[in-house]
Amino acid sequence: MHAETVNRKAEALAALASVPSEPGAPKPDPILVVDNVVRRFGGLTAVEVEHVEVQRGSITALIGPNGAGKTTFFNQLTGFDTADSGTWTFNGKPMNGVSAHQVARQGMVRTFQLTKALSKLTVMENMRLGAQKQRGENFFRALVASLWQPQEDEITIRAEELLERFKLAAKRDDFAGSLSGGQRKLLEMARALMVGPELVMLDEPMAGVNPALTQSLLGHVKDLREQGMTVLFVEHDMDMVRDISDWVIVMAQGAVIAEGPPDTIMADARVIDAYLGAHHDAPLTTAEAEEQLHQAEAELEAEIEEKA
Amino acid sequence: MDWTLIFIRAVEAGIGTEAVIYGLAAIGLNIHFGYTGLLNFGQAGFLAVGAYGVATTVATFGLPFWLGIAVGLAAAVLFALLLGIPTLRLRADYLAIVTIAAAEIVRLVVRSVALQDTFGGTDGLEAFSDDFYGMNIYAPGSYDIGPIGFDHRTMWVLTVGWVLVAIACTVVYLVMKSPWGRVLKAIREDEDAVRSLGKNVFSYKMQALVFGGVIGALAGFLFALSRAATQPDLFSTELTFFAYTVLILGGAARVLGPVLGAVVFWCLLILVKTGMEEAVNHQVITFITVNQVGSINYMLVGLGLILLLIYRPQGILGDKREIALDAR
Amino acid sequence: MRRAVIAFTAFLGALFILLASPAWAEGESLRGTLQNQGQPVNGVKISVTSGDGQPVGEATSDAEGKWEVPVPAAGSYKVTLDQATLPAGTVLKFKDRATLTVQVFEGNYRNVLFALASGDAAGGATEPDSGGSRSAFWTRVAQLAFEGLSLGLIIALGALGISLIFGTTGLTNFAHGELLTVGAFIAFVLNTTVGLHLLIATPLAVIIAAGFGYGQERFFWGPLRNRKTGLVSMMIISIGVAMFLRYLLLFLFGGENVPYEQYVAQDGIELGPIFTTPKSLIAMGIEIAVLIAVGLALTFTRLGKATRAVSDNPALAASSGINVDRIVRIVWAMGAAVAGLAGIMLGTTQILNFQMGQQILLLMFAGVTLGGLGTAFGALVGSLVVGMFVQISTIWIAPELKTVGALAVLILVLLVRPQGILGRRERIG
Amino acid sequence: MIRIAPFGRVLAVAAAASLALTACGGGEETATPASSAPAAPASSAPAAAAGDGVLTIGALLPQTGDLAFLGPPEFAGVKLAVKEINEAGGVLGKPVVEIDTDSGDTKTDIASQSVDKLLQQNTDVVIGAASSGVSKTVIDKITNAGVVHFSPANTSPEFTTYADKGLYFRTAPSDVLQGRVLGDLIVQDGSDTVAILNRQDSYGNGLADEVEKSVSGGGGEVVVKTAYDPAAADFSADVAKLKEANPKAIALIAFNETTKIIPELKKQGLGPDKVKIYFVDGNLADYSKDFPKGTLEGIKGTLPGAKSPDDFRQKLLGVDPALTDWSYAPESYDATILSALAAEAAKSDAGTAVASKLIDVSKGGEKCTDFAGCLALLKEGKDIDYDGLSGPVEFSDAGDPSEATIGIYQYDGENKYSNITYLSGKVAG
Repeated sequence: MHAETVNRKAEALAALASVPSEPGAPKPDPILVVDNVVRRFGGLTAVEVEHVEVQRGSITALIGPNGAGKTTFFNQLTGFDTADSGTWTFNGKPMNGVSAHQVARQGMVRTFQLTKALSKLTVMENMRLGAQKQRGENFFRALVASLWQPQEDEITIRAEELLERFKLAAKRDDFAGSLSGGQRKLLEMARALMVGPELVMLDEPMAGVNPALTQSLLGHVKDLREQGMTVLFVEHDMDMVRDISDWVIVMAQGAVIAEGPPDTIMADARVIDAYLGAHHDAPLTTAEAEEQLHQAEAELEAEIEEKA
Repeated sequence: MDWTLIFIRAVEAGIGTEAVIYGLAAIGLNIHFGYTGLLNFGQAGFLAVGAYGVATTVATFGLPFWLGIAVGLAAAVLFALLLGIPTLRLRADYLAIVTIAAAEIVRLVVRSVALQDTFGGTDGLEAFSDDFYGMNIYAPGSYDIGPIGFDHRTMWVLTVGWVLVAIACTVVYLVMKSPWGRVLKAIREDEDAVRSLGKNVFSYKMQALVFGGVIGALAGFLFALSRAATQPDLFSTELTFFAYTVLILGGAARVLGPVLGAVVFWCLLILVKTGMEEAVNHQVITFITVNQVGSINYMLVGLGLILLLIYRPQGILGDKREIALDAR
Repeated sequence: MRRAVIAFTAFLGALFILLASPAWAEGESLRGTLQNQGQPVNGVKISVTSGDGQPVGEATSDAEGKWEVPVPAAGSYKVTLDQATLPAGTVLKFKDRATLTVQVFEGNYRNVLFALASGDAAGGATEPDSGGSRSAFWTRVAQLAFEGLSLGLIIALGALGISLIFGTTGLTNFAHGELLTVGAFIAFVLNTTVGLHLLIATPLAVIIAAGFGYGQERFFWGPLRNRKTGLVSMMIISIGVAMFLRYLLLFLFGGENVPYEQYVAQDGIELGPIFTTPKSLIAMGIEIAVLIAVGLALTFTRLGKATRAVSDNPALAASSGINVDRIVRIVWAMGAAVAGLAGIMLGTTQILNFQMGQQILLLMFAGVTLGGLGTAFGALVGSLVVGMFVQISTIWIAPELKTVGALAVLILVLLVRPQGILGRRERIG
Repeated sequence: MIRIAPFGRVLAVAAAASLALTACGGGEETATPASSAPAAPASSAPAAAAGDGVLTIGALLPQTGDLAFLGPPEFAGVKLAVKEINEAGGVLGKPVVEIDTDSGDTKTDIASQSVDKLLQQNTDVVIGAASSGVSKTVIDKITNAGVVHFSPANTSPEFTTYADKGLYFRTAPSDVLQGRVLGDLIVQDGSDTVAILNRQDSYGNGLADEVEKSVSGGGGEVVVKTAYDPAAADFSADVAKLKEANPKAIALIAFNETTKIIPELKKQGLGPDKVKIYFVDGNLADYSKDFPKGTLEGIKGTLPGAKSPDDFRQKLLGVDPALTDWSYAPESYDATILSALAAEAAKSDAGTAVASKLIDVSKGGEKCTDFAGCLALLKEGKDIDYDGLSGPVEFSDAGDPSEATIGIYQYDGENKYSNITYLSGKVAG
């Protein structure tokens, strides 16, 4: 794998360089193409995306304020929630209406905002669970250990490699429940890799992780791209996004409002508006903040005198 | 107070037909509830389907015994499929309500007047166990190990029963050790996680329901054959909840949990029952009549179920950490 | 000496047997009484011939319409009514049955009946009730609809409690049926042992049942919830509670059907096509009143709003200042009280038995699920629909399969529309 | 973090059988009996359970369930017989051993467990069960164990033709007789349109068919015959079906659920005051505590059995002072006496031996009416013909009494029944 160290990052940036930074911009080699996906809960429209594409081999960030519909959009694409309407294709194959486990089998594997490491299984069992096409998972073949044991051993070796890389090898036989928050996120990511995905969809991988671990997580995300996988991850912390993502898609109120490389997105007025709310004024300097505080206290005192 | 009679009766119950039948029913339930977290309150339905499968085939239609067994098993698989399709996507409490309703439907249909020619109505069916007892390897007479003894017919039922229990335990052990078992345990904890790894959760839950249901049907066969008669009201909800008490007492999600649970449960239950009956007959306890002993027994089972779940949900063999009785 | 005594008692015993069966000595005979709408018909000739046609004897009905023809031995005989001798205006109800072949058994007389009806000789018997069969069908439908409403109301009272307890605590209480039975038997104790009239015993019993519900939550379910016992364990615990209570009642009151002191087998009164008893009407009146009262309380009173808030979203309600534990205890008390009332109503309209609550538990679940778990009004509507369906379905399916119909509907609803009629989609999770 | 080593589990699985044997036994040596299993499978002929010299009578009679009211007189009948037998020197020189067990009803599983208990205490003759339904569920188990199944009260015609390996006997007549007498009574009372409402089991269906045959044979017409589920919560649908046919008479073939059906009949305008209602042996009981005065006035009913002589009633009271009901006491008494006599005649207490002599002891030879007298004749090597208190008791080849007496009773204002007359007849007719 590491012999020909093709610089995947450079390759991705080169491919995306020519892409205009506006919503729905077509990509040279899209792995995922989405057309007007809509999802409504009662009267509220949670997601309404006309068109968006994800470049193969890139690390694309899907950002937006809380409640922008990022996770709901994620759930639509991965079959965990049924969209009201809309079509999307993965590697050209139509995926709308496909059940969650079929989506994963096609190579679109996701993780969850609240990590779903299976605490009552050991770390190794969690990893083995991720492997695909296990002969031992058929009820009748399961009865004869010799039918699936060789494949199980291969899976175990692959799992150990990944655990080594994710520095979880020591915890191999412990219950996943005994891992820390960060370690669980690592386990969930490692387990997703066991599936052998083409597109890894991480739902807020950095949420609730202590800063020391964030760097190693970012390193692992980069490793994914090194191994030829495409990464689409949801994040609402802009600084985190800046240094690892090749492309950024911004969502607000359920729609894609901007797309482009991280730097252009950071400067884009619409994105800042979306994040800080439309009617904001420039960020408060400390002096202004104190002045507002005094004013509020004065008002309060007046009110109390009135009442008394 | 004849204490030896009490202990003999308790030991006989511990290894007797009741223990075997409830052991098998609990093993089936262990697959559903213990390993996959399916809150199946309709295990009595699987026993009824098995028992009536063999009884109707042999007694009403006069077909051979082994065909009856095949029909019983096929009926259990069909019942699992019919039960699974509407329910396996639902939350635990909906699943509980629907499975208890399904088992009641089976009971009400087989006891119905309209179908009494096929199912025998409230009296149930008789005269279907001759072939079974024809294969009895024991010559007539009673077989004793010390004071504990069974007649040849019961010996035959027990031998067949305990062999079935051993086979069921072996199959469960092998299958739960395999990747198939691993997926089941994962489903018990979080279905979405398993779905995100490309496993068809619905099909695994259905397989578990069928596998547990077939073992339940085996228990149903023994239930009917040991009595040489089937009665619809034996397959009431009490049967399912006795099986739950047995399973949780022994230890859910453990291969031998249900077996040990059945033995200890019936040993204790009959110990208390015979003890009270002896005490009442010998005027040691005077404030209750012998008929009320039965109701006290049921009360103790209810109380036992409550205390087990509060203070020792993992039962005898279980491991506290592994038991998450909060299947989704 | 002992031998003699034994011999003597043997003789006495034989004598008794002979005496005991006077009919023994009487010879075999055929006899009967001829009546038309209760009035004896006399002067009608009845002739009897043996199986192969030999005449055996004749008789004419006397003033009381009675006739008798002795026969030589047991066997089969042909009995013919001579229609010519029928008085004007009375005719054989069934034209083709002027001659009956009747079997006479050894040592017994045999009664024979010629059904007579009024009507002119030529036209044949006017069938008073043939026209009635169509209207009888509709009276039956009306009767069943009424019974359905009465059953539906009882289920609604029970289902209301289940729905509110589920809403506020997420617990599907499998012991709710027993709350009905406990309420009914509390009233039974007050009514029989304490001797209070049912009208006094009922409110008292409802209050005690409310206390029982409050106590259950305060000392059992509440602490369990605080120990973070999972919902599944709570459900199985509720089964243990159900079994314990049910067999405690069997232990205390035995398995037989026992009635209250008052209002037992009342005479039916006729309300158009419907036959019912005053007590059923009163019971339904009380049930409707209570349901309306609870409905109003839920919508308008502060307590009601708080209950609905807690049942909608306990966490949100707690954060907005509602003392959730207090609300849950009140819900349990009210649920138990209403269930107890349902039990008493069921006990008066029918009879008390230790299993009466459990027998309608599944119907209550069907009502709640049909109406939408967690919405009190849904449970109301669902229960009435289930009650009506159960009774009216007996026109097409055999009566004892009526519960099967309701349970099948329950499963179908979950297949098609799991959130029920009024429930919201995400509730089923 | 200890985990049970996988190897341990494999060992456990292999030892599942022995684990079971030692779980409670506390150190019992685990020689499984399989080793001593001889090769030849038992033939289908009844296993010749070798007699142990002591005649053990197992009483399988109702202490709980629908027929609990029939328990006391039947137990008293058996106890009185055993007392008299042992006073006269017992059987084969040893006193007779009596074991009492509860037969419950078809809703519970008690009968089967009681039979297990009896078989394990090597009972030779099982006296019971009272309800035909319960007997049907245990007949295979008893007859296959080579034990005599002797019922004092089963009246379902099914037992006449049931493949019982010659081991089933009864002292109560088949309902062919009771059905005929009841049908004749209904025709005699002049009701031409008759409804039959019967519980759905071998007893209910059997008697209903016989009553229908007898009514239509005598010229009446059965307009509706419907079986109901005995454990139903309410009977409104069944009664509505009856009302639609608007009968003049209703034959109610039921057990304890009569306390639910009568109020429903009254409610729907079919009460005893509007329609002639007839009871049978299953529900002919003292309802003074169940219904207000006058509810059942005028209702007639049939009950197999001749008038039990007063001295017999005094002796029964000697055994059970609290007795108020006498149904089937003579039959239980006769069954026990006959079993003892057959054992004496066969010189062995083994079930099959007793069965082989039962028919012979009941007819042909010198008449005798009590155990002591018959025993004396047997000792002299004579063939005896025992005539009991329930009737001449002449067994047909199928083990049924060929003739018997049926009593006709009527309810007074106190809801108590008293005898009108007795009719005897041959079952075969």
